[in-house]
Amino acid sequence: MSRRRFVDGIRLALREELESDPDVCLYGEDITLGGPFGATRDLVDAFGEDRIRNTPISEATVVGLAIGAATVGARPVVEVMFVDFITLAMDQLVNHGAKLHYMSGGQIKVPLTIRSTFGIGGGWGAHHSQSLESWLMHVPGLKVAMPSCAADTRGLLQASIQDDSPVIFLEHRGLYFTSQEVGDDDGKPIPLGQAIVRRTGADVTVVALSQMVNDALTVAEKLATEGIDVEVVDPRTVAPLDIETIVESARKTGRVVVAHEAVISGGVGAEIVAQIQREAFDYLDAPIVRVGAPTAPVPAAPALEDLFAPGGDEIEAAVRAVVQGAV
Amino acid sequence: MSRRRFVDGIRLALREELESDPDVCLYGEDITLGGPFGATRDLVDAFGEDRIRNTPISEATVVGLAIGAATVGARPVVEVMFVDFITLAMDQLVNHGAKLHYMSGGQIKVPLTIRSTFGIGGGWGAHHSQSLESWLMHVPGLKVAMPSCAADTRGLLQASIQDDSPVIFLEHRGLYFTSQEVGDDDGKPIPLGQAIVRRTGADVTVVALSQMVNDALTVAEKLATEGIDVEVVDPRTVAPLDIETIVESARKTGRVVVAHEAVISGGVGAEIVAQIQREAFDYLDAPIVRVGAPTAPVPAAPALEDLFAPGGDEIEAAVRAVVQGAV
Amino acid sequence: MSSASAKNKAAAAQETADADALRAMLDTMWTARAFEERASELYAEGEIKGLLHLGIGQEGVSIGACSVLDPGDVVYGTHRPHVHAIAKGADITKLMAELAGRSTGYCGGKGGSMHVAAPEVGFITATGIVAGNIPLGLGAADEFKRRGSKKIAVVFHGDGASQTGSFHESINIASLWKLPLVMICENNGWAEFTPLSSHTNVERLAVHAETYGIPTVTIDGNDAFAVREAVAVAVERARSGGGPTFIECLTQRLRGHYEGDPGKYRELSQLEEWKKKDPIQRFMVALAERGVEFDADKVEQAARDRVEVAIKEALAGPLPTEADVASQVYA
Amino acid sequence: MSSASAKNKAAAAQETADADALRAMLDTMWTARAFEERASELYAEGEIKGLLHLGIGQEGVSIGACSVLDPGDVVYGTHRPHVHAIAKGADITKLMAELAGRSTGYCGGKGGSMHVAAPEVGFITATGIVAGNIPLGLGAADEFKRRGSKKIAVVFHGDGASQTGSFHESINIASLWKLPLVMICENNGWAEFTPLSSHTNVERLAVHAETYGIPTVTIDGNDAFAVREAVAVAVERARSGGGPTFIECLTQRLRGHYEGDPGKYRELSQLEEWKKKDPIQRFMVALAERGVEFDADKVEQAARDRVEVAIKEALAGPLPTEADVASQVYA
Ligand SMILES: Cc1ncc(C[n+]2csc(CCOP(=O)(O)OP(=O)(O)O)c2C)c(N)n1
Ligand SMILES: Cc1ncc(C[n+]2csc(CCOP(=O)(O)OP(=O)(O)O)c2C)c(N)n1
Ligand SMILES: [Mg+2]
Ligand SMILES: [Mg+2]
Repeated sequence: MSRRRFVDGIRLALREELESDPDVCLYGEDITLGGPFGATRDLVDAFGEDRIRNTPISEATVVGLAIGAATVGARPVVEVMFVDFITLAMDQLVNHGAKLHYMSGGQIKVPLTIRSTFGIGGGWGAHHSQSLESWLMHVPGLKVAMPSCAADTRGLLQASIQDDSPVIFLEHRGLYFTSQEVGDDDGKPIPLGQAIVRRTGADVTVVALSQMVNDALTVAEKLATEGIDVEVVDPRTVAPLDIETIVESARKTGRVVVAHEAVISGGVGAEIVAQIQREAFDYLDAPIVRVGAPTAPVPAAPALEDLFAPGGDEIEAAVRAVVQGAV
Repeated sequence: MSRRRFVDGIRLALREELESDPDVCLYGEDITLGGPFGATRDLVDAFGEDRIRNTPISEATVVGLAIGAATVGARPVVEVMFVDFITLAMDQLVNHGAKLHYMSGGQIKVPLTIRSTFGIGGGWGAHHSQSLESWLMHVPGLKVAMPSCAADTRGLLQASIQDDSPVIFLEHRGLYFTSQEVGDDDGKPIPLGQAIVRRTGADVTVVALSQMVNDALTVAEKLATEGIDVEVVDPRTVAPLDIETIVESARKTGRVVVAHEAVISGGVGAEIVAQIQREAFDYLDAPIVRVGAPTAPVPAAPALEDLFAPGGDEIEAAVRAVVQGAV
Repeated sequence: MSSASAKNKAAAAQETADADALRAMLDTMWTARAFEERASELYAEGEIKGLLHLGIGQEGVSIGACSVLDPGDVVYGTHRPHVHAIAKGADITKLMAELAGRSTGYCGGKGGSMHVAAPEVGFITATGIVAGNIPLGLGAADEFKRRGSKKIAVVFHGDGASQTGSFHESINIASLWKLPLVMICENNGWAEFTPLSSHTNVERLAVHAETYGIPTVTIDGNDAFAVREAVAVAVERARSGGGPTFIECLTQRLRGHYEGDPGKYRELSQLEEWKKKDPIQRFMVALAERGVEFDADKVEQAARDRVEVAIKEALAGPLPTEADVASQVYA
Repeated sequence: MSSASAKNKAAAAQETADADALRAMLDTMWTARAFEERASELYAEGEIKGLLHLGIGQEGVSIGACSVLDPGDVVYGTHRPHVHAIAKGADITKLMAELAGRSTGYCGGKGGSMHVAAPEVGFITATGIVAGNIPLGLGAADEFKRRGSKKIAVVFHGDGASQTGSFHESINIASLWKLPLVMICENNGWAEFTPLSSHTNVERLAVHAETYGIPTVTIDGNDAFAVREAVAVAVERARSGGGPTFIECLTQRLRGHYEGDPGKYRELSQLEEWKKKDPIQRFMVALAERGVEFDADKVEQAARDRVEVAIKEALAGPLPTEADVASQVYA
């Protein structure tokens, strides 16, 4: 067992895929200089400017041209610096990237990966802190990965790039320079659509996305000392969503909390709740509780941001409420 | 009681607001010629080209400039021809329109209305048939109206234009040239955030959006002959969502179906289910069932489109399943 | 054999080849015309549904352009894509079947008119989003360049598309990366019901290319010869690493924006004027002037016959079924 | 009094007014400089958090420009907005309080540096989205025109913004509708860590305005006089119904892209060169040449003192609380 930084998982996977598949190429702003967080550092030296393409500030067209390149055989990886900027490229992503395979009756493939950072932290304000995975989950044809640790950035990114469908790969800014343990199966692509039970527990299930997985694990350890046995499920990808693993856990514990950093209203949590209540109706001992951001843009002031951001405290409170039936 | 066409409700409201408030102005493609569906017909004659502005095909900038006009006192109404094209304007809408009031600490107001058609029908294919209300509901700061009848197009559109926050007003293409009854309170703005019970019933609640309300009412009449008493709730706006009215109905009937035309996964239905199961957990006799589109782009071929589009048949099947406990 | 007579023979062979190519263009023009005229009728009869944008009157542009493309080159079309697809060699039976929503259509009926795709002949896709195809073609060109391939990419777009952000972002990148892209503007003077002058103060759209130092010409798009020649230069430039070209083709659509458009915004009195400029008629005159032999009636009739056969086969095709509704969502 | 002496008097009064205006500009330049230098320190100390983009070295552009605006005119700034806001008259205490996340900040701490708004002085908003403010200013100009108001709108944007679709869509519409808009490009040659030449083949960004027949000049943006004069012409044009102007100001940022940027991509050896072109120093030389009297040390010190007072008051302000988190979402 060794430890690795989240960002290094990304760099590793990019390098590996660039090495093993000549069709892989990268597009993004400042990526020949490593991008703002260093995820693409040094790649241009090894693979050249034709494959590591610095682009102008033209997100809509850059996503579109990556799709176009994909339609003639490329396997492009686009870095959209912040997922907040993906709003500029939604037409290309949704109307072409996601739909071309279906609209063409299977004639065209779009093996595109879009990497983008997201998440709250550092007081960066409402244009650099959003979580938009629920939009993407609602778009048929897209896959959406949300790694929670360094091993997964590597394995899920490998799988995303190798996948023949467009995948949006969402990297939480707050995880970038944290380190996690890397297991023995490190280096193998992790299939998209397979949740993982990060901690088994008998009393209550916490389904958590990305950074919230780590918060959930911390809460679980704490509550274990009080005799509350928390199971933590990490879906890893929200599209496809491995609902079987989630429902299995819900049936076992009968109590569920769903946690993500996105705004609660219309978030991925709603979809997970809707599916659980349908598939595990008779097993539930309490209403499912969601943890997420309030219905507001992300404030810039650190004092507000702290209050705004959902995290361990909110998960803990929700778990207690669900366990005590005090929902 | 008289009848009115859906589109005429829109025209009436636009005319009334243009007449009563000199700050109101319209932007859109071809709108001086009435737009593709005639909603703005003749308005330029009455109000001139400064207030009824034909725009180039520049959706991102047109939404942005309407927001800018709003920041200095205008009350603009933008027609985005199909909601599929709002994908081009998501940055301006989400990052500026929805957030400026909050980000400025309340200094700036954005009394913007965006009208856009949506929905399946006629074999128009995957770029002219989407439903994207769940994206919009997930954006703090936006209101989202989905009228189901001519009286509501008038009253909700009046309220939308008068509202000091940005409102997205979603008009189902399939309703445009249908007529509905208009009641005695016609002509008054309908407050945003007030659901309406379209039909009272004791056995099962159908929460339906836009065109699906009419499908639900038809199903209700049919099932009444079999002794199944269906209550139909029309939220009218999905943000704000009048969850009280919905939960009250759910508590009464104990059985709920939620129906919309959007893709089920990540749709507004998920949010409604998540809230109901939380607020009416002990009252539910069966899992809540969602009716919506499958996870696929909208196909063009009429044969496929018919199979794809959710409607009365799907609602009926869901109601029967919920009532019989055969979910 | 003397070298002079060998040269003569080669020249004669070339002339025959050219004449064949030109006759093939005429065939294609009539095929497209007959196809769309019949599509219009089938639409009126309810055999075809959806939004149908016809290119009747604009055939000179894409058929002229595609006549100098290789099979491996790729084309990205617009919401008015039938002529583009036929120009690139699409099978008219599969195309008609697609319009008619049959499972035997190019896309199994999933795409319909506006999203038809025939990648097997290099017509990668059409789009319902104005200018949406421009970045796509740009990306294909970038991929060809990266691979060191000799293939090139062509995008067609309307005058209305030239006020979109994507157009401008794309043309900048095409110039910056010197991509093998040919941008062909079908400037028919209208975007839906609004004339170009109400959408921009720019009179010659070619100006946008000049900004970036991209070679550009504005030509008569109803003169298929002129288009063919201008595009040949552009294709040669692109193939040899000389980068993009922008070609503005002035043309007219002889039909409404879409089938069913009452067309009240245009002076229909001018319709007769426009018809005089019909690209097919003009191409036949030009062929005759160049001594290329053909039998006008036969060519037209043969095209109409081909289209009838295609329609018959297309409409006999099966409808897609439940199993198709949610298939092919993921690759 | 003879009419000649009246004229002399008027001229003298005008000269005094001008001198006062120029001295005010110098005050503002020093205020902005002192404000940002201290903001940088406070950032290093952790008193300010977030993403901080400083305009040090670029003061000549927006302070020159805003010196000829009326209070009722409006400005839309970029992600590098402090100088823009101060130029338009923003209160530096409220501005500093906003950067420091205090509830006494302009936005109660909700906006922070990148989304600061001071509409009370006509600085409507900044934005974290490159080019996002351009359509906003365009819309304000349209609203002013519709109302028959004499107000005008100004947008600042960087060279990097000129490769965005919004820039091009906006400039087309500004020209088409002849709007009272002044677009001022702060061309500092860099977008983050990438030079302009890697983002476009266009050398003079003013070319984009020429395409649309929009009056345009490229000027030395570090010469606040030149900016003031060019913008005065543009403002007069806009106010009198003459439509938009595009002004390309060549400038340099003397700091990293953001605070914390190691800046390895630039030749730091040139920093001394750039500093010689410091707009404040140059403005003082120019003032002296024109015989405008001022005490350089005093002016600078007064500005630094003002900033210290502002900081003290700003940091003494209360932090926002739970009640603020989800308030002001809807208007
Ligand atoms: C992004 C977008 N906005 C609006 C439309 C509606 N629309 C369809 S065709 C068209 C006009 C296009 O004009 P032009 O590009 O000149 O092509 P033409 O129809 O003349 O061939 C418009 C506005 C669309 N399809 N996509
Ligand atoms: C739409 C968008 N894409 C990318 C970014 C990240 N970003 C922030 S500033 C910047 C460079 C902007 O360059 P320029 O417009 O020249 O302004 P400058 O920073 O030089 O003042 C970039 C790419 C962003 N904020 N918004
Ligand atoms: Mg046109
Ligand atoms: Mg710059």
